[in-house]
Amino acid sequence: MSFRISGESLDPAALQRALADRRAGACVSFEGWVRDRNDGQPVASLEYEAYAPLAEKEGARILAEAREKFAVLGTACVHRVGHLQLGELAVWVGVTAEHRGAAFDACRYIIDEAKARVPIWKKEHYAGGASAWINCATRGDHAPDTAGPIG
Amino acid sequence: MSFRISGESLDPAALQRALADRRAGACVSFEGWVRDRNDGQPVASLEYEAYAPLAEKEGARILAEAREKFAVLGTACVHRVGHLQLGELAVWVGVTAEHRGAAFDACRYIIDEAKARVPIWKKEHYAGGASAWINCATRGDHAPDTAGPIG
Amino acid sequence: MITVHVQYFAILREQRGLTQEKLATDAATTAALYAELRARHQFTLPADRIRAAVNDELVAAAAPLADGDRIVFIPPVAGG
Amino acid sequence: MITVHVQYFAILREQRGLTQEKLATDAATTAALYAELRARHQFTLPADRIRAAVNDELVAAAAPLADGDRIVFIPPVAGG
Repeated sequence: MSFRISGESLDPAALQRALADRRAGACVSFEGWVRDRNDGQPVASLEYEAYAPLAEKEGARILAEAREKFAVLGTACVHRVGHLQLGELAVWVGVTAEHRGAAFDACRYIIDEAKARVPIWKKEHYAGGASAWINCATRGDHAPDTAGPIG
Repeated sequence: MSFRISGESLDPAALQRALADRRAGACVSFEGWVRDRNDGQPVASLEYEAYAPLAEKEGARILAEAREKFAVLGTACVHRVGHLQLGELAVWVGVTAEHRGAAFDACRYIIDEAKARVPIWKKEHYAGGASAWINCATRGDHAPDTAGPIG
Repeated sequence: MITVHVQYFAILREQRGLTQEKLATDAATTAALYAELRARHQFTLPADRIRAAVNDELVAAAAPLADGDRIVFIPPVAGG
Repeated sequence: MITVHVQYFAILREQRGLTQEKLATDAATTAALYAELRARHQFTLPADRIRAAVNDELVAAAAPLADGDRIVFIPPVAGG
Protein backbone atom coordinates (compact mmCIF):
# COMPACT_ATOMS: atom_id res chain seq x y z
CA MET A 1 0.00 0.00 0.00
CA SER A 2 3.07 2.17 -0.15
CA PHE A 3 4.89 4.54 -2.47
CA ARG A 4 8.61 4.78 -1.90
CA ILE A 5 11.66 6.52 -3.31
CA SER A 6 14.72 4.27 -3.18
CA GLY A 7 18.41 4.98 -3.55
CA GLU A 8 19.11 1.22 -3.71
CA SER A 9 18.48 -1.35 -6.45
CA LEU A 10 14.92 -2.64 -6.48
CA ASP A 11 14.15 -6.30 -5.83
CA PRO A 12 10.92 -7.08 -7.69
CA ALA A 13 10.56 -10.56 -6.21
CA ALA A 14 10.64 -9.17 -2.68
CA LEU A 15 8.31 -6.32 -3.60
CA GLN A 16 5.84 -8.76 -5.06
CA ARG A 17 6.04 -11.12 -2.08
CA ALA A 18 4.97 -8.21 0.11
CA LEU A 19 1.71 -8.11 -1.89
CA ALA A 20 0.90 -11.80 -1.31
CA ASP A 21 -2.78 -12.14 -0.45
CA ARG A 22 -4.88 -15.30 -0.32
CA ARG A 23 -7.86 -13.37 -1.67
CA ALA A 24 -5.96 -12.26 -4.79
CA GLY A 25 -6.38 -14.07 -8.10
CA ALA A 26 -4.36 -11.59 -10.12
CA CYS A 27 -1.15 -9.64 -9.72
CA VAL A 28 -0.12 -7.21 -12.44
CA SER A 29 3.25 -5.54 -12.29
CA PHE A 30 4.91 -2.85 -14.33
CA GLU A 31 8.66 -2.40 -14.55
CA GLY A 32 10.27 0.64 -16.13
CA TRP A 33 13.72 -0.25 -17.46
CA VAL A 34 16.51 2.05 -18.58
CA ARG A 35 16.56 1.57 -22.32
CA ASP A 36 19.39 2.20 -24.71
CA ARG A 37 17.75 4.95 -26.70
CA ASN A 38 15.14 7.67 -26.43
CA ASP A 39 13.60 9.53 -29.34
CA GLY A 40 16.18 7.87 -31.57
CA GLN A 41 19.21 9.03 -29.55
CA PRO A 42 21.58 6.44 -28.04
CA VAL A 43 21.41 6.64 -24.24
CA ALA A 44 24.38 5.62 -22.09
CA SER A 45 22.85 5.96 -18.61
CA LEU A 46 20.16 7.80 -16.66
CA GLU A 47 20.13 9.89 -13.54
CA TYR A 48 16.97 10.19 -11.45
CA GLU A 49 16.42 12.80 -8.81
CA ALA A 50 13.36 13.19 -6.59
CA TYR A 51 11.91 15.75 -4.25
CA ALA A 52 11.28 12.90 -1.87
CA PRO A 53 8.85 14.32 0.74
CA LEU A 54 6.43 15.59 -1.89
CA ALA A 55 7.03 12.61 -4.18
CA GLU A 56 6.03 10.21 -1.42
CA LYS A 57 2.94 12.27 -0.54
CA GLU A 58 1.84 12.56 -4.16
CA GLY A 59 2.62 8.89 -4.78
CA ALA A 60 0.56 7.85 -1.77
CA ARG A 61 -2.33 9.94 -3.10
CA ILE A 62 -2.11 8.18 -6.46
CA LEU A 63 -2.19 4.75 -4.81
CA ALA A 64 -5.19 5.81 -2.74
CA GLU A 65 -6.96 7.02 -5.89
CA ALA A 66 -6.27 3.68 -7.57
CA ARG A 67 -7.72 1.80 -4.61
CA GLU A 68 -10.81 3.99 -4.75
CA LYS A 69 -11.34 3.73 -8.52
CA PHE A 70 -10.65 0.03 -8.99
CA ALA A 71 -11.54 -3.16 -7.11
CA VAL A 72 -7.99 -3.92 -6.00
CA LEU A 73 -6.53 -5.49 -2.88
CA GLY A 74 -2.95 -4.23 -2.74
CA THR A 75 -0.95 -1.52 -4.48
CA ALA A 76 2.72 -0.58 -4.30
CA CYS A 77 5.15 1.58 -6.23
CA VAL A 78 8.86 2.15 -5.74
CA HIS A 79 10.93 4.56 -7.81
CA ARG A 80 14.72 4.60 -7.96
CA VAL A 81 16.87 7.67 -7.66
CA GLY A 82 20.56 7.91 -8.50
CA HIS A 83 22.64 7.01 -11.50
CA LEU A 84 21.23 3.99 -13.36
CA GLN A 85 22.83 1.87 -16.06
CA LEU A 86 21.18 0.37 -19.14
CA GLY A 87 18.77 -2.40 -18.28
CA GLU A 88 18.39 -1.30 -14.67
CA LEU A 89 14.98 -1.16 -13.03
CA ALA A 90 13.88 2.47 -12.56
CA VAL A 91 10.34 2.01 -11.31
CA TRP A 92 8.21 -0.89 -10.14
CA VAL A 93 4.43 -0.92 -9.73
CA GLY A 94 2.52 -3.91 -8.40
CA VAL A 95 -1.21 -4.39 -7.97
CA THR A 96 -3.19 -7.35 -6.65
CA ALA A 97 -6.91 -7.87 -7.13
CA GLU A 98 -9.47 -10.64 -7.08
CA HIS A 99 -9.85 -10.29 -10.83
CA ARG A 100 -7.38 -9.29 -13.51
CA GLY A 101 -9.31 -6.43 -15.12
CA ALA A 102 -9.04 -4.23 -12.06
CA ALA A 103 -5.39 -5.17 -11.55
CA PHE A 104 -4.46 -4.14 -15.11
CA ASP A 105 -6.45 -0.91 -14.94
CA ALA A 106 -5.07 0.13 -11.58
CA CYS A 107 -1.47 -0.70 -12.50
CA ARG A 108 -1.71 1.43 -15.61
CA TYR A 109 -3.41 4.25 -13.74
CA ILE A 110 -0.64 4.31 -11.15
CA ILE A 111 2.24 4.46 -13.60
CA ASP A 112 0.49 7.01 -15.83
CA GLU A 113 -0.28 9.30 -12.91
CA ALA A 114 3.12 8.81 -11.31
CA LYS A 115 4.86 9.85 -14.52
CA ALA A 116 2.64 12.92 -14.85
CA ARG A 117 2.50 14.09 -11.25
CA VAL A 118 5.27 12.82 -9.00
CA PRO A 119 8.21 15.24 -8.64
CA ILE A 120 10.93 13.04 -10.08
CA TRP A 121 13.32 14.18 -12.78
CA LYS A 122 15.36 12.28 -15.29
CA LYS A 123 18.64 13.31 -16.88
CA GLU A 124 19.74 11.34 -19.90
CA HIS A 125 23.43 10.85 -20.52
CA TYR A 126 24.11 10.17 -24.18
CA ALA A 127 26.74 8.05 -25.82
CA GLY A 128 28.58 11.16 -27.05
CA GLY A 129 28.97 12.64 -23.55
CA ALA A 130 26.12 15.17 -23.74
CA SER A 131 23.23 15.09 -21.29
CA ALA A 132 19.79 16.61 -20.92
CA TRP A 133 17.04 16.92 -18.33
CA ILE A 134 13.98 15.35 -19.96
CA ASN A 135 10.98 17.65 -20.56
CA CYS A 136 13.08 20.67 -19.58
CA ALA A 137 14.01 21.94 -23.00
CA THR A 138 12.86 25.54 -23.20
CA ARG A 139 11.12 25.09 -26.51
CA GLY A 140 8.27 22.62 -26.97
CA ASP A 141 5.04 21.78 -25.21
CA HIS A 142 4.18 22.91 -21.77
CA ALA A 143 3.92 20.19 -19.18
CA PRO A 144 0.44 19.23 -17.97
CA ASP A 145 -0.16 20.21 -14.39
CA THR A 146 -2.82 20.14 -11.74
CA ALA A 147 -1.88 22.85 -9.28
CA GLY A 148 -1.27 25.35 -12.06
CA PRO A 149 2.05 26.74 -13.17
CA ILE A 150 3.71 29.70 -11.56
CA GLY A 151 3.23 32.09 -14.47
CA MET B 1 8.76 -15.66 -27.30
CA SER B 2 7.46 -18.93 -25.95
CA PHE B 3 4.34 -20.48 -24.52
CA ARG B 4 4.94 -23.37 -22.19
CA ILE B 5 3.01 -25.81 -20.01
CA SER B 6 4.91 -26.63 -16.81
CA GLY B 7 4.50 -29.34 -14.22
CA GLU B 8 6.98 -27.54 -11.95
CA SER B 9 6.64 -24.37 -9.85
CA LEU B 10 7.15 -21.20 -11.87
CA ASP B 11 10.01 -18.82 -11.11
CA PRO B 12 8.85 -15.36 -12.20
CA ALA B 13 12.26 -13.74 -11.63
CA ALA B 14 13.93 -16.21 -13.99
CA LEU B 15 11.12 -15.91 -16.52
CA GLN B 16 11.44 -12.14 -16.50
CA ARG B 17 15.24 -12.24 -16.79
CA ALA B 18 14.81 -14.21 -20.00
CA LEU B 19 12.95 -11.19 -21.44
CA ALA B 20 15.78 -8.73 -20.66
CA ASP B 21 16.30 -6.45 -23.64
CA ARG B 22 18.32 -3.24 -23.83
CA ARG B 23 15.76 -1.75 -26.19
CA ALA B 24 12.89 -2.28 -23.74
CA GLY B 25 11.65 0.55 -21.55
CA ALA B 26 8.66 -1.35 -20.17
CA CYS B 27 7.96 -4.83 -18.89
CA VAL B 28 4.42 -5.73 -17.84
CA SER B 29 3.72 -9.04 -16.21
CA PHE B 30 0.58 -10.81 -15.15
CA GLU B 31 0.46 -13.50 -12.49
CA GLY B 32 -2.59 -15.66 -11.89
CA TRP B 33 -2.64 -16.85 -8.29
CA VAL B 34 -4.74 -19.58 -6.69
CA ARG B 35 -7.17 -17.61 -4.54
CA ASP B 36 -9.08 -18.82 -1.53
CA ARG B 37 -12.55 -18.43 -2.96
CA ASN B 38 -14.42 -18.39 -6.24
CA ASP B 39 -17.97 -17.15 -6.72
CA GLY B 40 -18.25 -16.91 -2.97
CA GLN B 41 -17.26 -20.54 -2.31
CA PRO B 42 -14.19 -21.28 -0.15
CA VAL B 43 -11.56 -23.00 -2.31
CA ALA B 44 -9.01 -25.39 -0.73
CA SER B 45 -6.83 -26.11 -3.78
CA LEU B 46 -6.88 -26.24 -7.57
CA GLU B 47 -6.01 -28.86 -10.12
CA TYR B 48 -4.96 -27.86 -13.63
CA GLU B 49 -4.82 -30.22 -16.56
CA ALA B 50 -3.72 -29.41 -20.11
CA TYR B 51 -3.88 -30.99 -23.51
CA ALA B 52 -0.27 -29.97 -23.90
CA PRO B 53 0.46 -30.35 -27.64
CA LEU B 54 -2.55 -28.29 -28.68
CA ALA B 55 -2.17 -25.88 -25.74
CA GLU B 56 1.37 -25.07 -26.78
CA LYS B 57 0.35 -24.59 -30.41
CA GLU B 58 -2.60 -22.39 -29.53
CA GLY B 59 -0.51 -20.49 -26.99
CA ALA B 60 2.21 -19.84 -29.57
CA ARG B 61 -0.46 -18.52 -31.94
CA ILE B 62 -1.72 -16.12 -29.28
CA LEU B 63 1.79 -14.79 -28.64
CA ALA B 64 2.32 -14.35 -32.38
CA GLU B 65 -0.98 -12.44 -32.61
CA ALA B 66 0.09 -10.18 -29.76
CA ARG B 67 3.40 -9.43 -31.48
CA GLU B 68 1.52 -8.59 -34.66
CA LYS B 69 -1.11 -6.37 -33.02
CA PHE B 70 1.10 -4.45 -30.60
CA ALA B 71 4.54 -2.84 -30.77
CA VAL B 72 6.21 -5.27 -28.39
CA LEU B 73 9.70 -6.74 -28.20
CA GLY B 74 9.29 -9.96 -26.20
CA THR B 75 6.38 -12.11 -25.06
CA ALA B 76 6.22 -15.19 -22.88
CA CYS B 77 3.58 -17.23 -21.10
CA VAL B 78 3.90 -20.28 -18.87
CA HIS B 79 0.96 -22.17 -17.38
CA ARG B 80 1.17 -24.64 -14.53
CA VAL B 81 -0.47 -28.03 -14.49
CA GLY B 82 -0.91 -30.27 -11.47
CA HIS B 83 -2.32 -29.79 -8.01
CA LEU B 84 -1.78 -26.24 -6.74
CA GLN B 85 -2.20 -24.85 -3.25
CA LEU B 86 -3.62 -21.47 -2.21
CA GLY B 87 -1.34 -18.60 -3.17
CA GLU B 88 0.55 -20.62 -5.78
CA LEU B 89 1.33 -19.16 -9.18
CA ALA B 90 -0.85 -20.76 -11.87
CA VAL B 91 0.04 -18.68 -14.90
CA TRP B 92 2.66 -16.06 -15.74
CA VAL B 93 2.62 -13.70 -18.71
CA GLY B 94 5.43 -11.25 -19.44
CA VAL B 95 5.72 -8.67 -22.19
CA THR B 96 8.49 -6.19 -22.99
CA ALA B 97 8.15 -3.16 -25.23
CA GLU B 98 9.80 0.15 -25.89
CA HIS B 99 6.77 1.91 -24.42
CA ARG B 100 4.38 0.88 -21.70
CA GLY B 101 1.07 1.21 -23.60
CA ALA B 102 1.87 -1.66 -25.93
CA ALA B 103 3.21 -3.79 -23.09
CA PHE B 104 0.00 -3.40 -21.07
CA ASP B 105 -2.24 -4.03 -24.08
CA ALA B 106 -0.33 -7.10 -25.23
CA CYS B 107 -0.13 -8.62 -21.75
CA ARG B 108 -3.85 -8.29 -21.30
CA TYR B 109 -4.53 -9.65 -24.77
CA ILE B 110 -2.41 -12.72 -24.08
CA ILE B 111 -4.06 -13.64 -20.79
CA ASP B 112 -7.57 -12.93 -22.10
CA GLU B 113 -7.03 -15.09 -25.17
CA ALA B 114 -5.22 -17.81 -23.26
CA LYS B 115 -8.11 -18.14 -20.85
CA ALA B 116 -10.61 -18.31 -23.68
CA ARG B 117 -8.77 -20.55 -26.13
CA VAL B 118 -6.01 -22.68 -24.66
CA PRO B 119 -7.10 -26.23 -23.77
CA ILE B 120 -6.43 -26.11 -20.05
CA TRP B 121 -8.94 -27.17 -17.44
CA LYS B 122 -9.34 -26.28 -13.82
CA LYS B 123 -10.89 -28.35 -11.07
CA GLU B 124 -11.68 -26.59 -7.84
CA HIS B 125 -11.46 -28.51 -4.59
CA TYR B 126 -13.63 -26.93 -1.93
CA ALA B 127 -13.15 -26.70 1.79
CA GLY B 128 -15.98 -29.20 2.38
CA GLY B 129 -14.37 -31.93 0.21
CA ALA B 130 -16.47 -31.40 -2.92
CA SER B 131 -14.88 -30.53 -6.25
CA ALA B 132 -15.95 -29.26 -9.66
CA TRP B 133 -14.53 -28.77 -13.13
CA ILE B 134 -14.95 -25.07 -13.85
CA ASN B 135 -17.21 -24.14 -16.78
CA CYS B 136 -18.31 -27.75 -17.10
CA ALA B 137 -21.59 -27.59 -15.25
CA THR B 138 -24.27 -28.86 -17.62
CA ARG B 139 -26.58 -25.95 -17.03
CA GLY B 140 -25.57 -22.36 -17.78
CA ASP B 141 -23.99 -20.50 -20.64
CA HIS B 142 -22.31 -22.13 -23.56
CA ALA B 143 -18.60 -21.55 -23.86
CA PRO B 144 -17.42 -19.18 -26.58
CA ASP B 145 -15.50 -20.95 -29.30
CA THR B 146 -13.79 -20.30 -32.57
CA ALA B 147 -13.69 -23.64 -34.35
CA GLY B 148 -17.35 -24.28 -33.58
CA PRO B 149 -18.77 -26.83 -31.19
CA ILE B 150 -19.43 -30.40 -32.11
CA GLY B 151 -23.21 -30.18 -32.03
CA MET C 1 -15.34 -49.27 -39.81
CA ILE C 2 -12.21 -47.33 -38.81
CA THR C 3 -9.94 -47.48 -35.81
CA VAL C 4 -9.20 -44.25 -33.97
CA HIS C 5 -7.34 -43.22 -30.84
CA VAL C 6 -9.28 -41.10 -28.37
CA GLN C 7 -7.60 -39.20 -25.57
CA TYR C 8 -9.62 -37.88 -22.61
CA PHE C 9 -9.00 -34.85 -20.43
CA ALA C 10 -10.55 -33.31 -17.35
CA ILE C 11 -14.25 -34.05 -16.84
CA LEU C 12 -14.34 -36.44 -19.81
CA ARG C 13 -11.34 -38.36 -18.45
CA GLU C 14 -13.10 -38.74 -15.12
CA GLN C 15 -16.42 -39.75 -16.65
CA ARG C 16 -14.73 -42.23 -19.00
CA GLY C 17 -12.37 -43.52 -16.29
CA LEU C 18 -9.53 -43.66 -18.82
CA THR C 19 -6.96 -41.25 -20.24
CA GLN C 20 -7.04 -42.84 -23.69
CA GLU C 21 -8.33 -45.75 -25.71
CA LYS C 22 -8.20 -47.20 -29.18
CA LEU C 23 -11.61 -47.99 -30.62
CA ALA C 24 -13.35 -49.16 -33.74
CA THR C 25 -16.25 -47.04 -34.91
CA ASP C 26 -18.68 -46.50 -37.77
CA ALA C 27 -18.81 -42.76 -36.97
CA ALA C 28 -17.90 -40.70 -40.02
CA THR C 29 -17.38 -37.40 -38.20
CA THR C 30 -16.19 -36.02 -34.87
CA ALA C 31 -19.81 -35.11 -34.09
CA ALA C 32 -21.04 -38.65 -34.71
CA LEU C 33 -18.22 -40.11 -32.62
CA TYR C 34 -18.97 -37.80 -29.69
CA ALA C 35 -22.67 -38.73 -29.85
CA GLU C 36 -21.73 -42.44 -29.81
CA LEU C 37 -19.32 -42.05 -26.86
CA ARG C 38 -21.64 -39.76 -24.95
CA ALA C 39 -24.45 -42.31 -25.16
CA ARG C 40 -22.13 -45.18 -24.15
CA HIS C 41 -20.43 -43.41 -21.20
CA GLN C 42 -23.07 -40.92 -20.02
CA PHE C 43 -20.89 -37.88 -20.62
CA THR C 44 -22.77 -34.98 -19.08
CA LEU C 45 -21.58 -32.28 -21.50
CA PRO C 46 -23.86 -31.82 -24.51
CA ALA C 47 -22.21 -31.67 -27.93
CA ASP C 48 -22.67 -27.93 -28.18
CA ARG C 49 -20.28 -27.44 -25.24
CA ILE C 50 -17.54 -29.59 -26.78
CA ARG C 51 -14.96 -28.87 -29.45
CA ALA C 52 -12.76 -31.43 -31.14
CA ALA C 53 -9.16 -31.76 -32.22
CA VAL C 54 -7.95 -34.29 -34.76
CA ASN C 55 -4.23 -35.04 -34.82
CA ASP C 56 -3.58 -32.08 -32.50
CA GLU C 57 -5.41 -29.49 -34.60
CA LEU C 58 -8.79 -27.97 -33.80
CA VAL C 59 -11.41 -28.98 -36.34
CA ALA C 60 -14.90 -27.93 -37.31
CA ALA C 61 -17.93 -29.60 -35.75
CA ALA C 62 -18.49 -32.27 -38.36
CA ALA C 63 -14.91 -32.94 -39.43
CA PRO C 64 -14.54 -36.30 -41.20
CA LEU C 65 -12.61 -39.07 -39.50
CA ALA C 66 -9.96 -41.27 -41.07
CA ASP C 67 -8.49 -44.55 -39.92
CA GLY C 68 -5.72 -43.99 -37.38
CA ASP C 69 -6.79 -40.46 -36.39
CA ARG C 70 -6.00 -39.23 -32.90
CA ILE C 71 -9.03 -37.47 -31.47
CA VAL C 72 -9.48 -35.25 -28.45
CA PHE C 73 -12.81 -33.86 -27.31
CA ILE C 74 -12.33 -30.54 -25.60
CA PRO C 75 -14.61 -29.52 -22.73
CA PRO C 76 -15.01 -25.79 -22.00
CA VAL C 77 -11.56 -24.48 -21.13
CA ALA C 78 -10.71 -22.73 -17.88
CA GLY C 79 -7.05 -21.79 -17.75
CA GLY C 80 -5.59 -18.93 -15.76
CA MET D 1 11.09 41.55 3.82
CA ILE D 2 10.83 37.85 4.75
CA THR D 3 13.35 35.06 4.99
CA VAL D 4 12.58 31.80 3.13
CA HIS D 5 14.37 28.54 2.44
CA VAL D 6 14.58 27.50 -1.19
CA GLN D 7 15.52 24.00 -2.24
CA TYR D 8 16.63 23.27 -5.82
CA PHE D 9 16.28 20.07 -7.84
CA ALA D 10 17.35 18.81 -11.23
CA ILE D 11 17.88 21.51 -13.87
CA LEU D 12 17.30 24.32 -11.36
CA ARG D 13 19.85 22.82 -8.97
CA GLU D 14 22.40 22.73 -11.78
CA GLN D 15 21.61 26.23 -12.97
CA ARG D 16 21.72 27.62 -9.43
CA GLY D 17 24.79 25.58 -8.48
CA LEU D 18 23.29 24.87 -5.06
CA THR D 19 20.88 22.38 -3.51
CA GLN D 20 19.40 24.93 -1.12
CA GLU D 21 19.74 28.43 0.26
CA LYS D 22 18.18 30.75 2.79
CA LEU D 23 17.32 34.13 1.36
CA ALA D 24 15.65 37.43 2.19
CA THR D 25 13.10 38.64 -0.31
CA ASP D 26 10.41 41.23 -0.90
CA ALA D 27 8.49 38.75 -3.09
CA ALA D 28 4.96 38.30 -1.79
CA THR D 29 4.10 35.19 -3.81
CA THR D 30 5.75 32.08 -5.26
CA ALA D 31 5.38 33.63 -8.72
CA ALA D 32 7.16 36.82 -7.71
CA LEU D 33 9.94 34.86 -6.05
CA TYR D 34 10.49 32.69 -9.12
CA ALA D 35 10.64 35.79 -11.31
CA GLU D 36 13.23 37.30 -8.98
CA LEU D 37 15.39 34.14 -8.89
CA ARG D 38 15.04 33.50 -12.59
CA ALA D 39 16.33 36.98 -13.40
CA ARG D 40 19.19 36.65 -10.92
CA HIS D 41 20.34 33.14 -11.94
CA GLN D 42 19.31 32.94 -15.61
CA PHE D 43 17.01 29.93 -15.09
CA THR D 44 16.04 28.77 -18.56
CA LEU D 45 12.55 27.49 -17.69
CA PRO D 46 9.81 30.10 -18.03
CA ALA D 47 7.36 30.46 -15.16
CA ASP D 48 4.60 28.68 -17.05
CA ARG D 49 6.66 25.47 -17.00
CA ILE D 50 7.26 25.58 -13.25
CA ARG D 51 5.05 24.63 -10.33
CA ALA D 52 5.75 25.43 -6.71
CA ALA D 53 5.52 23.69 -3.36
CA VAL D 54 5.46 25.49 -0.05
CA ASN D 55 6.26 23.48 3.04
CA ASP D 56 6.05 20.24 1.02
CA GLU D 57 2.60 20.89 -0.44
CA LEU D 58 1.85 21.93 -4.01
CA VAL D 59 0.41 25.41 -4.15
CA ALA D 60 -1.34 27.59 -6.71
CA ALA D 61 0.65 29.92 -8.94
CA ALA D 62 0.42 33.04 -6.85
CA ALA D 63 0.45 31.50 -3.38
CA PRO D 64 1.42 34.00 -0.69
CA LEU D 65 4.73 33.56 1.11
CA ALA D 66 5.31 33.80 4.85
CA ASP D 67 8.49 34.21 6.81
CA GLY D 68 10.24 30.86 7.30
CA ASP D 69 8.49 29.05 4.41
CA ARG D 70 10.32 26.22 2.68
CA ILE D 71 9.89 26.60 -1.07
CA VAL D 72 10.58 24.24 -3.94
CA PHE D 73 10.20 25.18 -7.60
CA ILE D 74 9.26 22.11 -9.61
CA PRO D 75 10.47 21.75 -13.21
CA PRO D 76 8.47 19.49 -15.54
CA VAL D 77 8.56 16.01 -14.03
CA ALA D 78 9.85 12.93 -15.85
CA GLY D 79 9.65 9.86 -13.66
CA GLY D 80 9.34 6.33 -14.92
